[in-house]
Amino acid sequence: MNSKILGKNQLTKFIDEFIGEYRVFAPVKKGKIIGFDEIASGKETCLDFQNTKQPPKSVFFPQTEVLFEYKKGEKGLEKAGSGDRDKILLGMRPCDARALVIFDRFFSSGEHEDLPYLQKRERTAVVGLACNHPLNTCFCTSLGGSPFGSEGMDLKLVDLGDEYLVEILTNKGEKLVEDIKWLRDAEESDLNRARDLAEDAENAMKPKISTDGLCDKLDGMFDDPVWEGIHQKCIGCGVCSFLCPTCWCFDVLDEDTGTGVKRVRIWDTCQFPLFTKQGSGFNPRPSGKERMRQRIMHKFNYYPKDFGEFGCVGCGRCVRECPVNLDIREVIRAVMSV
Amino acid sequence: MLETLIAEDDKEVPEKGKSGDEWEPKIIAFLCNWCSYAGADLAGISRIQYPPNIRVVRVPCSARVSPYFIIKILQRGWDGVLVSGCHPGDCHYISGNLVARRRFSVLKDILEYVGVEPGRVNFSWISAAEGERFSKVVKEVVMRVKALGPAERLVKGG
Amino acid sequence: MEDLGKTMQDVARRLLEEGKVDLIVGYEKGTTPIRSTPCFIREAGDVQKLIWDPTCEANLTKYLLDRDERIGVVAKGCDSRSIVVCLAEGQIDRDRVTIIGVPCQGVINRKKIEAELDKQEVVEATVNDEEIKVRGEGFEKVLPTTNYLCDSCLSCRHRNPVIYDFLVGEKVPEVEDANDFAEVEELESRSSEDRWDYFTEELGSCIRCYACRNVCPMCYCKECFVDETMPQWFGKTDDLSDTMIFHIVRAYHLAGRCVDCGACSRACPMEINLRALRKKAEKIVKERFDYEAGTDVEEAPVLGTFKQDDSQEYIIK
Amino acid sequence: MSNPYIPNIAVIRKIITENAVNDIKTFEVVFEDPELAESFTFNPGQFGMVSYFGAGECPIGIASSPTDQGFLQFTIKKVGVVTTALHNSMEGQKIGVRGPYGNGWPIEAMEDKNIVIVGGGFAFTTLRSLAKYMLHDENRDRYKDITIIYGARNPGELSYKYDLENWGKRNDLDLVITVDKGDAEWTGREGYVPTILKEVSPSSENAVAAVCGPPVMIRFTMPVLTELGFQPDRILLSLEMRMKCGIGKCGRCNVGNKFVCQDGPVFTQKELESMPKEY
Repeated sequence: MNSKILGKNQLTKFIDEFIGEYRVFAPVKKGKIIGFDEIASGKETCLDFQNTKQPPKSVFFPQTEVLFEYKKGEKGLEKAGSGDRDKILLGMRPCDARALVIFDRFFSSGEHEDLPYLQKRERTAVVGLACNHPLNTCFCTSLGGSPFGSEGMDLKLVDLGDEYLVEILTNKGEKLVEDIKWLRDAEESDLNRARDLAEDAENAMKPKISTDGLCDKLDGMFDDPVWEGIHQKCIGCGVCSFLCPTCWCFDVLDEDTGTGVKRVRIWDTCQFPLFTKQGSGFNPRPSGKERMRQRIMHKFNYYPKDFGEFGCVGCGRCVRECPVNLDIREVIRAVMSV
Repeated sequence: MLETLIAEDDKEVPEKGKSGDEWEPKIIAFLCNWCSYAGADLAGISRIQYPPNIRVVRVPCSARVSPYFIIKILQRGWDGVLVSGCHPGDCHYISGNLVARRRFSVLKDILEYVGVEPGRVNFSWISAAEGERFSKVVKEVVMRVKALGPAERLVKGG
Repeated sequence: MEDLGKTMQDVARRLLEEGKVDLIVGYEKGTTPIRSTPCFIREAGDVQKLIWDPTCEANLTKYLLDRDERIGVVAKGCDSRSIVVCLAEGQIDRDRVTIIGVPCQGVINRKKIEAELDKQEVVEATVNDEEIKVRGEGFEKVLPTTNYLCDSCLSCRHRNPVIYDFLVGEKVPEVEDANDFAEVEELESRSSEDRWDYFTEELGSCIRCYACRNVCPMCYCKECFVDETMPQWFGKTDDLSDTMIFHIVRAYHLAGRCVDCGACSRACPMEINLRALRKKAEKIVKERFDYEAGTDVEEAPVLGTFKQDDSQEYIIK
Repeated sequence: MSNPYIPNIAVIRKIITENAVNDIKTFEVVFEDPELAESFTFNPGQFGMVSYFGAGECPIGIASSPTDQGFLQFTIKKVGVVTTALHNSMEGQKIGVRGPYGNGWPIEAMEDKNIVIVGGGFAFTTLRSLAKYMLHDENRDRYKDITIIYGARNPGELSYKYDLENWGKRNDLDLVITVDKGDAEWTGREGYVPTILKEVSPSSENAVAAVCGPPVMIRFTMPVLTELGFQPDRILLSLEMRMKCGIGKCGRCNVGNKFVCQDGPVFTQKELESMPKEY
């Protein structure tokens, strides 16, 4: 099915087609921060933004999630609600969409699939939004992504100026738009315009950081002195992990509800000392050096070894938000130049 | 000890705005063993009446009460806190109440600045001979907390 | 105007060459415009990386804690006060630290510039005490530095370092009548209900990343009260009550210790107004105990001591 | 696809105190659901995630042998929040158990080989499960001669004294018990496990060594085993890491790209040599 054209003034109408039948999540400005939130009508969102402060992972992997509840005296355990109505995630940038694919791959791997996450992910359609003006803190092209990438998307909007080109990528995407009759078909000129914009965006992201061979290089670098220099200014906070679209580590703990107990999982990060501190007090990663090494090794060596691609999509959030400006691109360059 | 007390009495923590019989606030009172606790004892011996809303926790000194106790109590849904110690100069440990005086003045102001209603957290000096005054202070605290209604702010899951 | 960066480099080079210090902790150019980043220099040859301009926002005192090397640290007015507090609390060994003081005209809060430029991204910027020249795709602007300073700097009464071994550049005039409690007073004038709504709204977006705690030189506990499990005082989820209590107790722990360097407000990714909360703790100890953090190494911590005539009007009569 | 985080309810049937200072206890638990009690199978060396509702969950090696029908045993030392809650509970207490997780000792690959078990302190739990499995009548003949070297700090710290007694009487087993420091009544051997291992010096010919104990014991035992001629792929180690999910998802128990809860906890010395030294 060929692409459609959606006028910018019709965006609200387009979104309102889905409200009611779907739960629609889109970028919303709350105070000073733009983030993904459920919207009740099309006019609550605006697609004129660079990227959200927090990635959309919290829609499927919320910061605090109840796994089950145990009520005193009752038999068995009350399972947390499973996925409800179908969901649409609108206005997701290519890097975040690609991050969801990486997330899915890990959480469905191994003997035990992560049901709570996968159930929420199952009934979701992703309507991406291409990046006409990538930020210069973005580096998705250095890691196999692209500002006009469509991996992980069902539909992709391309901002042509006063209209959006609606590219249909999967049959789930096709089902979304097939009964919206008022969308007109895209002409050749629209497609060419989109291709030019794609090229401009791609060129705007030169020079790329070279990452080929990074995974194998890291194999021999576990005890390399370069780590000593890299971690020095890191204060060990959770900003880079909590804002990262491909960080999924979590902690599991019990919360007392007065009438029973809820088992809850919350975001955690390998940068916190308690992450690996054992009951005996021994900690295999006692200082910031081991913890920073773990984060870099996991994204650029361990994950690629198991799943064949980097565990980072180059969205640049950790570069922009790190309180001490510890730039992961500099870390990659330092490792590559050893 | 404190943990078990909060947990064990937790079940009785009133649902918000109980209809029917008039709502009775639940207050935890930390009484310093040497003065305020003895004052309360004197009130009891002399059959002086005071409202039953307080649950007394005996502490060696008012300085033993850490800010974590007070904030955790408010978080678990109790309606008020009273910390009572010896008058300045009477402290069995010489300066316990003086250190506590600064600590609570900072804590109380920060809590009320954030929005916890004034009157939730109260402090008093009651000596071992002031049985009468103990009941007066308890009446005052219960009256203040009753005026504020059931605790909602800072209550977890509230 | 004398280039303080150059002087700082000379001081650092001499310290390293004479072997007085093993390490210089200063600022170097950041990897994104209008940003600096902490740098650790051990070789005299690298001192030219050191810079000094209004983007040098980090409080480097944090890097003096739990290190046993001899360190030369660059310190602004507020940073030097936090060194004094750390010295008073026995966390830093004075003769292991060489303080390179630098008079400061205030540091930039880049979030204010981002808000001003809205969607336009700065590609290149040159910054000095007077103005910030920013250039981006299709725009070029000159912004007066004083309009984009961090809130703490707008009402700073300690622009010159209170303690130093070397002073880079001339002392700058202090602003005596700065009322840095204006925002707190405004909030105090509101009703308890409104303040509760303000703080639940503001602190509700906290994602518990602990950047505010980990960037603060006053927060050096081996195990923070939120991480304790035996007993576990407060929950670790992002439940509103637990999150608010984390910030309330941290503000309480900062009473008489916070020097208002603004590092926590700048570090917060969710741009929460943490200053509104911790300035209240500072105001209480100033008004009630006439105590100001980080001015005198010998003075005992405010909550660690007492006076016979401390005010007690809050005690039930 | 069932939710892997939901534990099965189990009831503590019996609590056995294992050491003199009463901070190590073995909890015998039975699943509430009789069907599950019947169908639950595991290999020695695997672990379960034990939940005490309100305190949390923690990974505990299964101490009972697969040959023990209808119940599971967990030997738990009182260290943290969950273990303290368990130690304070009485028989009849409802807890949660999920698993079994981890790869466990390679009981097939160890068949018709000589087995040398080297255990130290209360980390002997999963080795006890392995020993009980191998010494069971149905399995004993599948393994050649078995040597067990088990040490503890002092006689009071020796766990499973009742098993040690029975095993002592068997003739198809070479049981060596030692303590770092004996006391008045102690008549047995005294000395650290590595030194006793050197004294006993079991032959490494067609033999496999299964080792588990505190890090200091491991550090001094490995060279002795290598000296005795054990090849790196014939030395098995069970690693201890902080765990929260037990199913390779929460990201904390990794050594290199291996998750100790999923790819381990049992690794051969050969595998460990190819993994970063971060455990």
